[in-house]
Amino acid sequence: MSLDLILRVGTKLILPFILLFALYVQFHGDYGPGGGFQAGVITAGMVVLVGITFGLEAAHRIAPQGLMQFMVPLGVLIYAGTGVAGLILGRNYLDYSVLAHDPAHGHEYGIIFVEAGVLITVAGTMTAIFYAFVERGR
Amino acid sequence: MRYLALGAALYAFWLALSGHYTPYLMTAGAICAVVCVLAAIRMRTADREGFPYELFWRVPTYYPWLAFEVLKSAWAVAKLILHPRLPISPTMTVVRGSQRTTTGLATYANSITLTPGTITVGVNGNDLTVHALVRDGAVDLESGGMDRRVTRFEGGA
Amino acid sequence: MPAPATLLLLAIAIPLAGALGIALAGSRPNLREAVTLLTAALLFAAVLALLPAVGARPEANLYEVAPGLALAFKLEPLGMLFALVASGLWIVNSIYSIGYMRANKEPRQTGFYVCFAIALASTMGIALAKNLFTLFLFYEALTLSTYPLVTHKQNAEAVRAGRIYLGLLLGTSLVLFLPAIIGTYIIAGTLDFTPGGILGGKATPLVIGILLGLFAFGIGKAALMPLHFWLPAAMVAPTPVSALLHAVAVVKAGVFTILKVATMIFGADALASLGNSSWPTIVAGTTVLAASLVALRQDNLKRLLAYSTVSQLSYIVLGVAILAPISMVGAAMHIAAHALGKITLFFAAGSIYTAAHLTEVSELDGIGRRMPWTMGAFAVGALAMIGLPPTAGFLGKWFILTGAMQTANWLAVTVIILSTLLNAGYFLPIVFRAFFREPPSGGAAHQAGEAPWPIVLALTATATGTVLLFFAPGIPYELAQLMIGR
Amino acid sequence: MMFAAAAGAILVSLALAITRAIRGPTVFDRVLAGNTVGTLAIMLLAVVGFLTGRPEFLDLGLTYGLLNLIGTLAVLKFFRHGDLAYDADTERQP
Amino acid sequence: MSTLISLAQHYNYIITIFLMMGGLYIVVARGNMVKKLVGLSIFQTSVYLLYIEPAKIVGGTAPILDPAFSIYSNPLPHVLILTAIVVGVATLALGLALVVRINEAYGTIEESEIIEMDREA
Amino acid sequence: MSAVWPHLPVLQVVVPLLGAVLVGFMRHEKPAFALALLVNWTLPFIAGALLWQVLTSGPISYHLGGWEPPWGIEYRVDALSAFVLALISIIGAVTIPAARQSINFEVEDWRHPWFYCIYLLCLAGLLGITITGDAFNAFVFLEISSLSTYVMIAVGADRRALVASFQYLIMGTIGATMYVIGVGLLYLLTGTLNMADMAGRLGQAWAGQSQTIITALAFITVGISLKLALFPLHGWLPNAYAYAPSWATVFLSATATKVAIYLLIRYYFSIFGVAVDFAALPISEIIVALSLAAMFVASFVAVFETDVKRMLAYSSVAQIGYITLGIGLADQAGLTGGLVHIVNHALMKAALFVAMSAIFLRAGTVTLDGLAGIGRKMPLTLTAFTVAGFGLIGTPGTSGFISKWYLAIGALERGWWPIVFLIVGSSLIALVYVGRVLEVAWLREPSPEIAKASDPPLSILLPLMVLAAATVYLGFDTQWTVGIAADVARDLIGGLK
Amino acid sequence: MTLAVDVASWICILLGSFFIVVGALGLVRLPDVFTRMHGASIIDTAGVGFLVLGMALQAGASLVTFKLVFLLALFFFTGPVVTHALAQACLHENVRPILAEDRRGAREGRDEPERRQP
Ligand code: NA
Ligand code: NA
Repeated sequence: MSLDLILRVGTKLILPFILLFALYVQFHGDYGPGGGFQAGVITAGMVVLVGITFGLEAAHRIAPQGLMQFMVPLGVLIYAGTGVAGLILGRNYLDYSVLAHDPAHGHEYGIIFVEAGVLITVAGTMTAIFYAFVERGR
Repeated sequence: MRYLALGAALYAFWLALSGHYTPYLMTAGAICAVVCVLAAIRMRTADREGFPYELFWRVPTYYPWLAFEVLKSAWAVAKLILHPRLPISPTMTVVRGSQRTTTGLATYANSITLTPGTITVGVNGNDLTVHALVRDGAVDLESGGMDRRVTRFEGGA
Repeated sequence: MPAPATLLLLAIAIPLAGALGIALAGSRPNLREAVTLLTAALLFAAVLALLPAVGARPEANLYEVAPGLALAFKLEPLGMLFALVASGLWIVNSIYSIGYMRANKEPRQTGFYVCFAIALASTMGIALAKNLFTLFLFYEALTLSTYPLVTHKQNAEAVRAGRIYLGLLLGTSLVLFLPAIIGTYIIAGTLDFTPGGILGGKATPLVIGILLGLFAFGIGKAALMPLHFWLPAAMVAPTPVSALLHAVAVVKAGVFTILKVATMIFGADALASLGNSSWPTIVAGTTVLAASLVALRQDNLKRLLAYSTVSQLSYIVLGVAILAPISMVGAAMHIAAHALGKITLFFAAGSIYTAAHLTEVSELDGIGRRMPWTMGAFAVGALAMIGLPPTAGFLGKWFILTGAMQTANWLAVTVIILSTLLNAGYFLPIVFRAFFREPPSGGAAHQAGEAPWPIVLALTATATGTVLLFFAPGIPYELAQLMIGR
Repeated sequence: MMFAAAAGAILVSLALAITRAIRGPTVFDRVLAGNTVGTLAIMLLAVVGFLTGRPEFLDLGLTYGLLNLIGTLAVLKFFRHGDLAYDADTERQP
Repeated sequence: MSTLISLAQHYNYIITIFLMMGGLYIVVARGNMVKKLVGLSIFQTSVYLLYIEPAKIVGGTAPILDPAFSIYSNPLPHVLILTAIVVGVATLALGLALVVRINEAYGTIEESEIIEMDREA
Repeated sequence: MSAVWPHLPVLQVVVPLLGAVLVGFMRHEKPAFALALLVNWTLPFIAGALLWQVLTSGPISYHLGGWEPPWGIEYRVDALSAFVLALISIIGAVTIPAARQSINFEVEDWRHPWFYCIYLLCLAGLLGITITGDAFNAFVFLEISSLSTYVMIAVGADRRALVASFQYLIMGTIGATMYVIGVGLLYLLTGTLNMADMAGRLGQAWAGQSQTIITALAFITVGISLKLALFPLHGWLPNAYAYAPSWATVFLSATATKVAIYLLIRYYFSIFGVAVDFAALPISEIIVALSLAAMFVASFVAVFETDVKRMLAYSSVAQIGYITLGIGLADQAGLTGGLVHIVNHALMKAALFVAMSAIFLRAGTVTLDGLAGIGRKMPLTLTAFTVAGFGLIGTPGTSGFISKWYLAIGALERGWWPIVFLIVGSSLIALVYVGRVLEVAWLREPSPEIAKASDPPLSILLPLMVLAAATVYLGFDTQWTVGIAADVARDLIGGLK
Repeated sequence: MTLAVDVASWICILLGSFFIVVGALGLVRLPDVFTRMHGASIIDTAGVGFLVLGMALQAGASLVTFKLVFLLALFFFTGPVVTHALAQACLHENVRPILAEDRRGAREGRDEPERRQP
């Protein structure tokens, strides 16, 4: 119980900021280091933190297990799919410049999609692994 | 109200981090802030304990003082560590926190831990079990100066 | 009448097709045996049809597996001789096998005939190979296809024999023969058999000597001592297999390869560069004598024959080592002579086993009265081994001896004379026992009766052949002459 | 120059912390040392970022800081309950 | 400043080598599979530092080749580091999952004991 | 068609990758297998088209995202990579039909779709390593394939599979890390990760930075050697092959190590060899020495193995020795032999392990004694095994002979004639360990345990027969092996400094 | 950037480095895990604090400063939590501190008042 007073207060305070930081990293991937992967890791990290502080049920409440498992291939699909889109539209694989009239924007959209894919996959994988470990522990 | 404040804080956080003020990123930031608030609500962290914005305006008065405390005790502990004979006298003691809210108590406990030389190793009700590197540390903690500070910060008295 | 090139390929295709047919007819023994005989006859016909074309030396180049490794066939006199002997004896051996396998109720007969056919195909491949690669290919194929025959009984002893057989033949061929081939290729840039050889003047006597050593011992089928013991070990196999090993295919393939390599890879002058009475003479000579001495002390008839084969093979190698054209001719002719003689002896041994279930020399007292045909044939074979007229054995030995005298190779001369005495020493007593000793009372010799007729027919035929070849050595002699380019 | 000195100091401290992590003796010593190593690594990132004019390393630092926290807490929770997501609300008795 | 950078790079290499050796040592010396994995992660960590400062000569003497090169052909180093980290994390996760299952199957994660059990089996 | 044509290089990797993803969504074994099969069967056509394209009109360069190299990642297909791509694709396509029965028999049900997903991922990784022209990208693909390999091994029924997988994970990761460290050094040196670009600049760097380059060379060599199980870094292989699901062993033995070998060749002949004069370094001697050690030590160990899968695994180590021997000889004939043996060994080992999977499926054992008399029960399977076995020995008429012929010629061209005897000597040891199995399988009386055993269903038998037939066919028709390999070797050696 | 600020930042960085090294030294020198926590907390607070301050001074009022502040805040909020959790875990696992004096007994046994929930 006593562990949870300090842990609880501390955690409660930073949780939303962690999530926001994750999203920040996600959207600034093309400026600083980062993008989908760290964002995914941090998001998953937040779920883990919830899990270890407030218990598995709380974690499941914000990140249902089934959803996580589904997210893993989904993310990759988005990633690869974006590349294929370039292919279908007659350019090279991973060439996003065709996704919009203006190549520059096209690239941006492409990056966004790809990063989103990465985020989904990584977050999904990490959380799923965490859940798996917890299950094992039981 | 609390949610609004949280959202505002988050958005400020975003803007501070971002540094790129393109409309695209600004809007994205806004949306993200909202998403985070919703998530916070779903996580049930957006309550008085999790986001005590009432206390924020007192922060400038408390934390500088704490920082100074930290500096002092850091220097003291540094001297201990560097002293060839390592003259430490580890001591366990219990101090009573007079705070009424969990936030306040937590702040007190953390403040103790933050200042080098003392660590809150346990919280039982309002009693904080403290481990001090030297006896004096324990003693002047018992004198309760920091306790009063925190209580004031918490907005009691 | 197909073109010679086609016939060359047919000579290999026919037995393979036969093998397939035999496998398909497996369930119906009579049909199966019919197919076997038919195949053998067809093969012999094909080979005979090739005879007129020898002078032209027809070729059949299948295709180049890789640069320098061509799968190609070419008709050479020596190969012709070997093919004739092998395919001819296959017919006889098949007849004999039918009698033997049925009489002894051997299991897995279909597999037996299939492997036999494949072995013959491999033999043809060896005989008609145009280059060392093709020869090597079929040489290994022969080893592998005869392994199941050697282990036919599938008991512990057979398995052990099989290990020795496969390990020694495959081992020597991979570790010595193959490097020799590779070395030859590197030095000469080709592997084609060429009259006069391809190594002449291309390498130092030392290298030539090393290569010769690799070939001599790498061709384990020639059973040069000390790499001979696979042959006695393989005696566990049924008699027709022994016949195949000793007369029709395997050991003959060995000495044939040695002759071929000596004449068409090294060539006379390359060998001459090694000098007279070189170590091949010594090795061959030693083998001849040692093997004869061992044979002298054998009581088991088949083992005795086995050691006799070891020594007889070394006559052929000796004929090569002497380096006189005439002795080469002798060597070539002795392939045929020994084939006929030795197969007769094995047929006889098998016949005795089938009819009287006797395997030891000491048990044969008076057996000749009961099995006159068999023992008569045995006598003829024995004479051929000793090298006395009126058997083909005499001719081969005589030519070799002449060559040895011409080149004043007294070592060889001594060896030949001594060994002749030794051969007489271990063969004549058997004949003597069989005809002039009283059969032991109540012994197996008393139940009257020869072996089944196919067996008798077969051994009579080969015995006759042994004698005929003495009076009409035309074909082999001509071929041997052609071989040395006269 | 200062940053170089700071980097040097951090490296020295890293070495010390790692020695503690290796020597233990209790697993908690290792966890403590590990956590410290994390802290120092973050500072090193920040300093090197400054040194090489790459302030974006700070984001890396923040990320690492968060993960360091979560990791440590997870490890401790695991050692305490042998179960990562031991439900807090069910833990009533001291 | 370039001397500073080269200094910092020296740190890079010192740390790199230190981490490599340390990690490798742990992997080899420890029988406990979790410890092995920890060592492995440390070993992998050494890579990250290597990729921080590209297109400069090891040991920090003057940049090689004409600078034009190092201007264009720079896949952002942090992307590489990042990828390396991803790989590292994935490996670690898989490794731990394996250890968990090994622990379930053998009841121990001490390599020597496991090998012993397998030898008996 | 014309729309697809220019994108073949990337499709070669993306098709299996997308396949893996889609399979990842599936929860049932049937559709998963069907999709895996479909994907697998498209790959040979892509690879074939690429090979044809390369042979007719020279190397292909594909720029991901349209970025010119060395800015972006380049996929580069030359004769060598096309050769290996074709090999992997074909192996996959030929063996995948045999997977279903075997996997259903050996792996828990809920894992089946998962397994095919991982398998396709592994396939994508291997193809990626072969096709990419970017050193770091190669590392990524290497790890993708490796991680999926560990999983494929770990799902083996025997608990020892877990340990084997773990040990492989440790060794493999160390290898990959060393590789990427080496790449990092080159990157620091040249500022580029594009292999061709790198090769170009190393030449200039050699003057001042030979030490660093040699260090990088050492790291990369050791790293890759760990992945390709070059003696004495082969420790992970035997258990991995022995305890992985039979079919996984088939695939891995035929492809994984081969791709690592490809990478080694790539670095030696297309990157370092171009920049550095190898004659100055003792590399050739070292590689040859290790290869010979592998050929003998591993073969000897194989002789005394009683688990036939382990025996074949050790034989793999030995056979890899033959391949690396060719690399070490680094002359026309030798390298040709090495390259040819990549294909030949892949095919014959695949055949042997498919046979083992069939035997395990039908007889439930792979121990030597367990195989007593199996030849009578599963004649076709054992016939195929026998043929491939003789390929392993290198008897003429099998593809193995061709490889060894060229290796021997290569050794003689280098003037190292004793190696010829070592080559044939080690094939003699192969004769012993193959012979042991054949003897037991054909000449012993079948034990009651295997009374009900019979040849496997066509889905396994057919691939088996095809592979065995290939072992013989490639012993005679060598235009697709020696033909291409000789050209490749000529190019590679021609490029050397 | 004026000299004054420069000097100030240098001093801060020096102090930070000093505290960091001292803390690490404490981590090594101090006798048991509890006392070592004190060493560690010097690094977490004073060491990090001064370094960040120094760097912030270098960076001036910029994005970097913000981020540095966040970094510091992170340490201030999470450092104690971790330390506390660690101490808790130690006690839970019966890792007892080496004590010169235990002053708990005197102040035990007071019933705590009901705290109203926030
Ligand atoms: Na403290
Ligand atoms: Na392999």
